[in-house]
Amino acid sequence: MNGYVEAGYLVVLGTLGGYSATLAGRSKKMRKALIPAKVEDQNKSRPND
Amino acid sequence: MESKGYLWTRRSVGLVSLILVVATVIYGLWITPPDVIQGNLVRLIYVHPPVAWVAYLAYGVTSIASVLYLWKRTRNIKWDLLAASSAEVGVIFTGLTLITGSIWGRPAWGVWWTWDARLTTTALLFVLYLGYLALRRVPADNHRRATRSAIAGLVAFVDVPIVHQSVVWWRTLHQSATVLNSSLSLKIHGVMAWTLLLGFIAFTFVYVWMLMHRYEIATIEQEALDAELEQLLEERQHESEIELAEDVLGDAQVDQPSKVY
Amino acid sequence: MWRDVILIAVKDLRIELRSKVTANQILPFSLVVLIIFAFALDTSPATLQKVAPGLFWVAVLFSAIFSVERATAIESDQNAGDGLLIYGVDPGGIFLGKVLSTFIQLFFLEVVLLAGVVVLYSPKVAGWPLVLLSSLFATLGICGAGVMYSQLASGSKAKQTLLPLLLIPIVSPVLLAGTKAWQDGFSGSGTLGDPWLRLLIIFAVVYLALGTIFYSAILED
Amino acid sequence: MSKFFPADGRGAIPNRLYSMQSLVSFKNVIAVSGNFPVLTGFDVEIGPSEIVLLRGRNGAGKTSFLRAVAGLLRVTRGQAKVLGVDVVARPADVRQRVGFLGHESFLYEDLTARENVKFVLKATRSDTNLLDSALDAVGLGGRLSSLKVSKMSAGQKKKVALASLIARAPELWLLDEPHTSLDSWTRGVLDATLNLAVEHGSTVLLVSHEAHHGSLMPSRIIDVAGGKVGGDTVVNETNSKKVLLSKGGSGNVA
Repeated sequence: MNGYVEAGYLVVLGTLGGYSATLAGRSKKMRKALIPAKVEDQNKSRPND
Repeated sequence: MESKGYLWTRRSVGLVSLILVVATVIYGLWITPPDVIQGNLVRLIYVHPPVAWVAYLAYGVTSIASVLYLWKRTRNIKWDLLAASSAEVGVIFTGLTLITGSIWGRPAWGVWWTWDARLTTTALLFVLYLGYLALRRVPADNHRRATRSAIAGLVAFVDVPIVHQSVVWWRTLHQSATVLNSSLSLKIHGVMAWTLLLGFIAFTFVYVWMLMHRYEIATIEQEALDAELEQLLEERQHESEIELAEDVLGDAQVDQPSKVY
Repeated sequence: MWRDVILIAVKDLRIELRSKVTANQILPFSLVVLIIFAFALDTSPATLQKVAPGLFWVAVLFSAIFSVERATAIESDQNAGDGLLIYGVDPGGIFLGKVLSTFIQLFFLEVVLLAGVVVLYSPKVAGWPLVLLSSLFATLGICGAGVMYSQLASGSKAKQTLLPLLLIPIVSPVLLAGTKAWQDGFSGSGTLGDPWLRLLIIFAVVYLALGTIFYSAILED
Repeated sequence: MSKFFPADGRGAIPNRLYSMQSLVSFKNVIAVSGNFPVLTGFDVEIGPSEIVLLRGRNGAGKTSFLRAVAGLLRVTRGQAKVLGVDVVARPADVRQRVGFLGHESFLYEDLTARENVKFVLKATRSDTNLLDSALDAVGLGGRLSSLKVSKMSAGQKKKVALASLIARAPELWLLDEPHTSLDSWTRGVLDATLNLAVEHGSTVLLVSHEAHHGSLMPSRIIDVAGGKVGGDTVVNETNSKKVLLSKGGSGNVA
């Protein structure tokens, strides 16, 4: 087309895609960190304490 | 909040937004015809205004959530988290509004930036909410952080019409109207109008999905913070007993008046 | 409340008379800004005359950031702010008192600064009433928003950098309207019905009201 | 000194309405400061005309307790009533009726002693005629009264803060180590003032390691540990000496 249009679409899709990926990654990581911690707590009470 | 229904909703919103965005891109880039005057450049209209709309929508949500936190009857830390989440998404979309506006401006007016009223207001909004997010990062306890940011969020929103009015006058009272206003008044019809509408819906869905995700993260962070506080509380109560026991032991040894006075 | 406004304003002004922070530090700083601008732009009288109003208001805005920060620092030293709450001073009164005292200090600074602008940039001023009245409301607006945001940002270690980031976008309409009103005043084309003056009045009223309402929540949080 | 305790109007009045109930009533109070739990379930009932000595290690929560009573520290959980007012819901109504002397003096360093005390009297709408006698009472009359606070020693600053407190004659005195850095003469003045205030129906809560050195006899000793009450001893004629000497500051007294 003319370069500008492609650049515009690319920036929008790239930024939103990148931000979405960050969000998905962060929430997945957090949920993982949260759930095993709960299981661990039940199995052995406070290691190194 | 981690219920199955919620997850299902979030995932379907995500799926729908993905489909809608893909459709917008296909329609915008290939199916719609080029404009008589602007040629292919007109294709940016399917992204730029919808993205700008989402930015304002996001700040609107932040303000409403801020009011709901400040109002004692509806006060809940969840409103604070929602306000913060929406502001962050809003800042992303404001940034995109500025970039796409700039990309449009370059071939249309020959410059990357023009002091057009809307563009200038948007730029100020961008820094305004960057400031809001910076204020949120100042360490404080929940209530303090929430109150401060709710006030800042609300005041920032009150500022928007004043900023806009001043910028509009700035451009119109002393100079002729900008190129943007004339060049934008193109005749939109048929498939172009539908695609534009599609763009608005698609990016609104994207916003909702992002807000849900961001809010979820904020909630988990808050829960972790609260859990940490709760644990500290328990530990301190525990310490309290140890300390007292030690002090009693210590007293037995110190029970000599001469040493005290 | 009005008693408290006077009480706080008089106390803050007395402290300023003793410490002379505005007079000895902020005022010279604003003059430096004026001179630096002339260096950065051009020394041709035509250019300087044209940009004088804008430069004046930028210099005022920079100085105002220091002034409002000083106004809240007075209370955070020795936790005097907690003292005010204990003494039962009305938070709205504290806010308006601080606005009043910074307003008086800034207005004094503006008079000196205006003299500096006249000497350094030699603009011709045709419509004094508009210039005076717009300065009055612009300063009120800056002080209102400034005192409020300074208290919001207080308690942060990054206060010195956070406050300008928060405040400058908020008061940008004042900068714009103040500059335009002055241009109209300088050229003599503006009347007291100038739309910029109206905007300045609206801004001042809105922020004085917001500050009075929210200051207790900001102070007590 | 009794002129500071008028029989009517502001100041401490004997036989107050709330004399039937407790002045300070905390039930399982939890307070957080910057995401750290400073109070972890504080339970206490304090009645009128008491002199309560708060003891405990550094960081035990003594100062936080005083700040919570003064309405300066937000209570996150639990019930807290001070002077019959719910301090959680209406902290402003409590604040005006308490006197607070903390580590931070609330003073303006660029003002003189006299100006500082006068400001407090005006802010609290108290009788400004008491200004000179209050300054005299702590030995800051004459030349010293027109000295800038920034030029004063720590002890002198404390005297200025004390003068404004004395002139206000609050219903509830909250004192955080009031005796430190004061000379023995001023300590005597402070103790006499507090005794008089208590006689007039005021209650005194103080954090101190050395209150029992002077003429001030606590009627009750509360041990604070880990943000809550660890021990509560009522002092009477028979056990006073023993209690005071046994736990007093755990040997920290210089």
